[in-house]
Amino acid sequence: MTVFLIFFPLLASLLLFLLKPVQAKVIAFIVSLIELIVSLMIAFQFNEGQLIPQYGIDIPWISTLGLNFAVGMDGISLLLVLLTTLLVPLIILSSFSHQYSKPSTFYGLILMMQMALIGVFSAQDGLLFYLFWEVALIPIYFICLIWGGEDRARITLKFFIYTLAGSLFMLVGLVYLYLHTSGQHTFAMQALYEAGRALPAHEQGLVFWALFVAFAIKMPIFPFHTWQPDTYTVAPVQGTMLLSGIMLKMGIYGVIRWLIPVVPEGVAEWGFTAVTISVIGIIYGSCIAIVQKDFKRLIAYSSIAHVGLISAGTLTLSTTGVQGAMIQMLSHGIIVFGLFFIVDIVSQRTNTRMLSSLGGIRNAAPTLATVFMIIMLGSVALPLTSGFIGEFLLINSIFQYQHILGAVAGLTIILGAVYMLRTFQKSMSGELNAVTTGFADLTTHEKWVLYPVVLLVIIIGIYPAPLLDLSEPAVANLLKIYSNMSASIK
Amino acid sequence: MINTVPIDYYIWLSIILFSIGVLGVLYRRNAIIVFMCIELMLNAVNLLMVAFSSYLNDGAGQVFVFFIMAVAAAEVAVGLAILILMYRNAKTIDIDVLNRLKW
Amino acid sequence: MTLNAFYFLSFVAVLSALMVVFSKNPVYSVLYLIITFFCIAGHYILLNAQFLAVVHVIVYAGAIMVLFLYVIMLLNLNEDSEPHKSALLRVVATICAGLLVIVLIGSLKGTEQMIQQQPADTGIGLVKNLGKVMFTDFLLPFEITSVLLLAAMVGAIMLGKSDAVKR
Amino acid sequence: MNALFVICGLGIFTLVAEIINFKKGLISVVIMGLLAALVTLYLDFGTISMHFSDMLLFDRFSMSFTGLIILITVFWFWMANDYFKLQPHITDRSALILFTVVGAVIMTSFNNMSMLFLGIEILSISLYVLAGSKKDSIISTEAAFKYFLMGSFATGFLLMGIALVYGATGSFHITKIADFISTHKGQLPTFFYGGVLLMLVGLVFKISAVPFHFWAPDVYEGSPTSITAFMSTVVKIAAIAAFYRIFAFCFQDVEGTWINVMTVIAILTLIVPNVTAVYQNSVKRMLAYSSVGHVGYILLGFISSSEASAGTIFFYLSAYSVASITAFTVLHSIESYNRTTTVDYFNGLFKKNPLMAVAMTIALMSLAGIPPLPGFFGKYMVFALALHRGHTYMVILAIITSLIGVFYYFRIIVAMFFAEPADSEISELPSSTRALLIVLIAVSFVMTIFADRVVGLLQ
Amino acid sequence: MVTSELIVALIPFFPLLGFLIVALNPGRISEGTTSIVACGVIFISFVLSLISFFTILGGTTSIDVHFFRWISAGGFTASMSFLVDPLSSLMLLIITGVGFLIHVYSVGYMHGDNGFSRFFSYLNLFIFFMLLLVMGANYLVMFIGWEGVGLCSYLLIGFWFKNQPYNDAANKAFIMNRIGDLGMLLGIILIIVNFGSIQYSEVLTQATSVDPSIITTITMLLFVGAMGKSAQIPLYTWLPDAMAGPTPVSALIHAATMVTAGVYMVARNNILYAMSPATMELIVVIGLATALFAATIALTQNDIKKVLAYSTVSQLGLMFLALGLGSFTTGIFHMATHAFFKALLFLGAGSVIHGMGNEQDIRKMGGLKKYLPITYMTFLIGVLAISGIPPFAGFFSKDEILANAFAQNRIVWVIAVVASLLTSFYMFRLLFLTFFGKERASHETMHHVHESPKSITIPLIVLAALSVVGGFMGVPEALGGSHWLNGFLAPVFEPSKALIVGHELSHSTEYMLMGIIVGLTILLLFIAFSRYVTKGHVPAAEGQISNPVQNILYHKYYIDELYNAIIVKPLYWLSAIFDNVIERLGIDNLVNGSGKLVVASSRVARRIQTGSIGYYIFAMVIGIVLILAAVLVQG
Repeated sequence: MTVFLIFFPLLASLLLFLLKPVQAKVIAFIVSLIELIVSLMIAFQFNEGQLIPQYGIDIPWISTLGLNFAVGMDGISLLLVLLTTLLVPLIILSSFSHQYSKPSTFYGLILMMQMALIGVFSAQDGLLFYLFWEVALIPIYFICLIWGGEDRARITLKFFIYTLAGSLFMLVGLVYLYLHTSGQHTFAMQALYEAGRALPAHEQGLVFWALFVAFAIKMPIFPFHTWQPDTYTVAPVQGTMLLSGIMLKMGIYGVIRWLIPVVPEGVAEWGFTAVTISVIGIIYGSCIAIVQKDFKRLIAYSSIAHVGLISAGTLTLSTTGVQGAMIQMLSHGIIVFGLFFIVDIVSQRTNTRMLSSLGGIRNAAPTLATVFMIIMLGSVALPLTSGFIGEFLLINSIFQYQHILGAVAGLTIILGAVYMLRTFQKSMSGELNAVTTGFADLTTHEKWVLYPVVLLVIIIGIYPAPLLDLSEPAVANLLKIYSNMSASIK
Repeated sequence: MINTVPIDYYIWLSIILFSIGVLGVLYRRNAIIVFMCIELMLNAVNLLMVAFSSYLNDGAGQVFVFFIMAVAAAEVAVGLAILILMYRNAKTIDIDVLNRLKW
Repeated sequence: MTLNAFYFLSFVAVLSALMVVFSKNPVYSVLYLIITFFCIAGHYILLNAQFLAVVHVIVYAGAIMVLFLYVIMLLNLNEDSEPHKSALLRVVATICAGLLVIVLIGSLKGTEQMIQQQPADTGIGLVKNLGKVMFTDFLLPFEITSVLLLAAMVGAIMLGKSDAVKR
Repeated sequence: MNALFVICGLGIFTLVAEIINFKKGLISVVIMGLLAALVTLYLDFGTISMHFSDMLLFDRFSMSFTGLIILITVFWFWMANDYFKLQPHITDRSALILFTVVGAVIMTSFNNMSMLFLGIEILSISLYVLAGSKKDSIISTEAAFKYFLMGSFATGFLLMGIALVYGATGSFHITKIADFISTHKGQLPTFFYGGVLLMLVGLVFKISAVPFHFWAPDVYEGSPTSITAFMSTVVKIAAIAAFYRIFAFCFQDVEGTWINVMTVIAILTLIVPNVTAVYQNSVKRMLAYSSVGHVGYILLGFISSSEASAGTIFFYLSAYSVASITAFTVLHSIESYNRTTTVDYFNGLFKKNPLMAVAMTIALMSLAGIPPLPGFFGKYMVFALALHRGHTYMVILAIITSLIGVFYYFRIIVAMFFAEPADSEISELPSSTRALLIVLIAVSFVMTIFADRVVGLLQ
Repeated sequence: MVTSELIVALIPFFPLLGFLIVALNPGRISEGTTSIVACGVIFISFVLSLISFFTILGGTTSIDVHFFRWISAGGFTASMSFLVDPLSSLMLLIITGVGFLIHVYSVGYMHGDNGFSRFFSYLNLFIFFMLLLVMGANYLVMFIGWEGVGLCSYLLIGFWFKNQPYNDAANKAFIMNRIGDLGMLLGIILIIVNFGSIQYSEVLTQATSVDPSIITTITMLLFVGAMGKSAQIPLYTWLPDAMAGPTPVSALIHAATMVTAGVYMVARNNILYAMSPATMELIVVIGLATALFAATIALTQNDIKKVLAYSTVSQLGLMFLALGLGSFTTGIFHMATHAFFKALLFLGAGSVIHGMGNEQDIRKMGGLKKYLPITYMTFLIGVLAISGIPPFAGFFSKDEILANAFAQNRIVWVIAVVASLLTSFYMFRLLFLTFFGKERASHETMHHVHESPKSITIPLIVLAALSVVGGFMGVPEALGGSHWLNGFLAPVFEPSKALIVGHELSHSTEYMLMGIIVGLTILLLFIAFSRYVTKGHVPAAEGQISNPVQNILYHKYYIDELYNAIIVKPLYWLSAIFDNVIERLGIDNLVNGSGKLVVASSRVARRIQTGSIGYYIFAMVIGIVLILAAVLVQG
């Protein structure tokens, strides 16, 4: 099944490239829908209690490198795969109002992206994970390069090289682990886990940084984020959605799957530093978001703040934190997608993203305003929205980890309110002005994109238990090593 | 009858000739002279080969010298052809004049 | 007596080699080079490589250097057409070469460790023995040399002859 | 062995073809012949055979490399057939190319210094000519001249080295020398080491590693593009094979003498060309620098483990040569439409001719070492080896240089996908070229998927 | 058969239903339907609340309803569950009851506003959240309501969203509440850490087994939440601004219900607070300070709603005072009565504004009593009630607070008395300036002045009635009452009883106190009357206030300006620093710089390749020499 999830979009994208059909967007949409259905089927018959990866395969690929094509899903993977298969159709649907040149290429790249992302989330082999990780970079790079905005050549190249640099360090880290696997060297996940745990503390520290930097750049958290605002701003909105909605989660997933269980002592030694950095990132991102004038850029920075919170919570190594991270990844993915789509709608109709020149849209487009309001509430973590569940659990875990940090991290719910409300007020409220008069309300297909988002935000907020249960056993399993450690210390 | 001459002498001699060849290559700009100096270097090697072969009492060395000669001849043939081509195109055989290809 | 012969030949060889480098006129250089080659041939004889000596004279002095002379005549190079490197470069060149000599000689110690210091039989240089070696062990290289010469020939012709097609 | 004969025969046949004035199908005949050579190679693959009193040694190593060389040559003929069409001397040129291949094959399989020397010389002499084969172009002549002069100069040193080694060990046979060294460890005359190093110099010149690389960029740029393609693939493979044979099989036991020198050379070769390539405006020259840079990675793998690195180096070379033959095919067709190859002639290529753009992109990404292209696995294997040997800092250096690599390779990609089309007109490609590009793309992915087999050739 | 659980479950359901109906059909259903639906659902849940109230009264100590597991991670579980006990059932009555009246009132008040249905959907949503707040059986469910009502108040303050100042007020309210909520959230997390549960039933029973110092921290943090929600110093400034919303909103949210959530929360956790004297003292101090502070500001305000707003703040202060003194019942008692008369006053004010055509400045009013008789009467009752004239509702509750204060600490008592007297004074001032004296409004305004429609006056009358009788639920023994409320709420405050040192006052002292207060109040009544009616004094216009004290009071002690200077400005300044210095100059340059470095070095490096053969050969030879030399060194 996982194999199907990975290769079906790849196949489709290749066909799109070669055949260049007229109705590329529709085909892509159908393909992504099929993906969604399949993944949902998996989700419904998924046995979260069973800890070994499910619906996967494991065949040797390059035995001389110890590389196996091993994919499979446990609860954690499944949640993120679901996020991917859910967002991609929405993203494709959201692009229907755009007329991109060379559409078949565009949608082909999106599908290829989906392939890579699902691969990343389901890879059970270190090198395979790295491969998918890099492969994910290529389509998004071209999406940004070909259909991006002002000055994209420089910005996207910076983005590419910067993230590549990070992941090369990850590669070094992985190889280092690989060389310490016992017997016939292999990249199999469990083998790497054992190898990493067997390392002496200071080497674990080195490996920790090698991996963490890569993930930190991908997320990105302060101070590794410099590529992010520019890239988010310059990318075509679908690219931005892919980047912020799904790709950002690769970093967190990496931390959960390939960092925390691998080098426990390294994490134990450096975790606090990492958490502190992340928490600083929260404040930093929020503050910069407060003074942004560009709607899209503002959301980019807000996303830095949110991801900072997620990574901090993850690195507290508590089930609460990681679970919070899981649910928050889901919620953030959905919310940020919605926000960027709204930005897109606004900027398409007014040809500007400057908050100062907007205003009063609420008069002309009440539906849009309401939807924006709900999604915004989700992003400021109001209870009964999906945002709250995650942020509550995360802040909870950080606070338990270290009271001061917890309190500081908590500021996010205040600062978040500050910049989001400001945004809403500047764009939606007030009197109509020259730019916004004659602003048309949501069209049908826009509603088809946004209503699911709104519904999900609320439903997840009201009844997240199933999702939480999906990943709980897997998370607990990954974190077992730490409970053992603390036990051995005691 | 040659046993009075120690092998080291031959080594030194051929090294000196070789180095003179190198010196010529560095020293002169006339392509033909430079080329001749390279031939000189090869001959120094030949001398060394022969010396070794007779001191090691092994024919292979001298056979090798034949090959070197053959190669030298071939190189001269091609080399002079290139030289003439160069003279035809650039109207000079000064090796430092030719630097259109750089950086 | 051989030692004296050695000294004499070496002296002339080195001297004329130097003249090759330093003489202004290319034609002189060629002639000096021929002298050097003769000296080297003499060394071959000293080393009991009589056959090789003969071949050497024929190939180099006879063929190669004549070719050089032809080219020089053809391009009609002479003293005044001779380009000169700047003085500085010359000095540097000399220093480099000197360094090379020092380094080489420095790194070429330890001949006493050689397997065999003295030649036993003096007959290896004779045609018979050489022929044996050449046509048993070194048959393949000998054959391959033909390919080499063929390639050189084709190449030289190709470059040498001017294409009617082009002009 | 038979493959060697087939190729020699093919060379001579092409010369005969001149006489009987058979030119139409010549290239296809040549390709057929080369494929036949591949077949013979495949037939006696796996056997280890000495020939002509141990002059040649055909083991898995030489056979794999020979196979690679022949394959690339096939691609090359496929790509360059119009180069032949446009020019006279079709027979001479193809004969010379084939002789070069003969030399290359000898360089992979020699077991005697004389064979090494002859192989190198056959290769080089033919190349001197080919480099200058654009006779009316002064650039081409300059390239030929530089290549010739420095090549023969380097040959002098190589020979000096051979002579000294011979003097010390009393033999030209690789195997005998190796035995001698291992038996007489410690009591070798000092000038033996001098000889080893002089040979090192000679060979390092051939594989164009810093500081003996200066000829490479100029010659690559000056020569006709198709010849450049040939040099940067086949010739490089052969040179590295010879290099590897000498130092891994023969001078293994005196590693101490040369390993440090080699390390320094490797470091320089990683840094200098990669940095220099950034500021190039001519894509051809840029590729020249990059091909010099790749030698650095190969050397890194070599010094990491001179015996175990055979598979790695082989895979790296095959990935590298497939990628660069692709790149040169595109470059060649660009050049054939507008006489130059500066970056701006790639502007908007994606809009005008997607196939070319995509092929070029894949090639460049493979060269840059971006997954999942074979280039990545090559680099990856090298890094793994180096880390295994504990060369962590060199690996980090290599990573940085490969990032710089990404920087300059992507300049072209950006130009192709981002910039607006320049006024250069790219009409439709000849169908053969299209086919070639598609095949090459396919090959690079196949190499990724069956990387195991490729590496396995040498075990 | 209908179980009490089902009833309880349905109470919040109906407002939600109403919200959905109204919200999902914007513009599709008429005003009439909207109002019927909106009021209807509230009425239904009012009836249901009554039923459950009587169930409780009938002896059922508490009704628990468990719906589903909401959040569960790492061993901790938060369930979606309700708890109805005397305290919450009382709250239910107030919320749904007063809520219903205000809904009805709004039908008339908002008539013709193009946001009519939006308004009612918000109101219903608010009721829903408020019910969640008081019915939640654990802290998180309470927190849902807690934030939810904050949201609704944000929505309703910014109801007229075209007016940016209103939006500013709304944002201010939301953000200030958020500050409080953060404290609250951390408090809840601490509870989770130390109790491993967040169900009241478990936490409150285990309270005594936990280290008091931790309890203190918890209670402090929770109280921060209360400060925000119930507008106590220092987080009170949003409430006056919140008057930007429509008047019914001010009545419902910013007087009767939401702002009292803090009181409810403290009362709910009485045991915890009882365990930590430190917090209790803090509460007393804050409460007192707020009461006095707000009262003084109210003295000089001229906007009819502002006056009421500040009086609300000060009344809340009194309630917290009561809680801080440990008499939780009293707190709740005053909250209830306050709900009645303050709602009444706001609605009355609303009626005035409505009648005057949206005029809010009392300096432009006067002599309205013959134009708006009903409004006048009810407003008068409200004023009497708030200023504690017996037998109106305010008298009993306020008196009880003062009695407690007297019993425990005389200074506290004195300040409290001052505060309450000030209250009476400015209320009288308000009353007289509005309804008595000569008419100061322009002629045509006066011409249009009219009594409000039934839907407005009826709620006024009902609330007036409540303000009259409301006090009798807690007649002290001193006056021969039994203090029914005490008995009713006893089970809730049972656990804390033991920890609070009770102070019994002899009846004589109580009489004495009542006497003093009432006497002074009456006295103030006359002073005010002479000043504003007979002398006809009118407060000076903007900027003409000579008296510096008055000036300071008029400008609310410049607190807003202060906050702006010490919090808002620095935040923006800091952000600007981050954005311009660290981001642009620091990090970006670092990364881009490395790129530039490579290019520059390349520019240099390519010069090595000079293109002249002689040079290349030199390089080669030098290389060779170096290599050989290296070996030479090796030997």
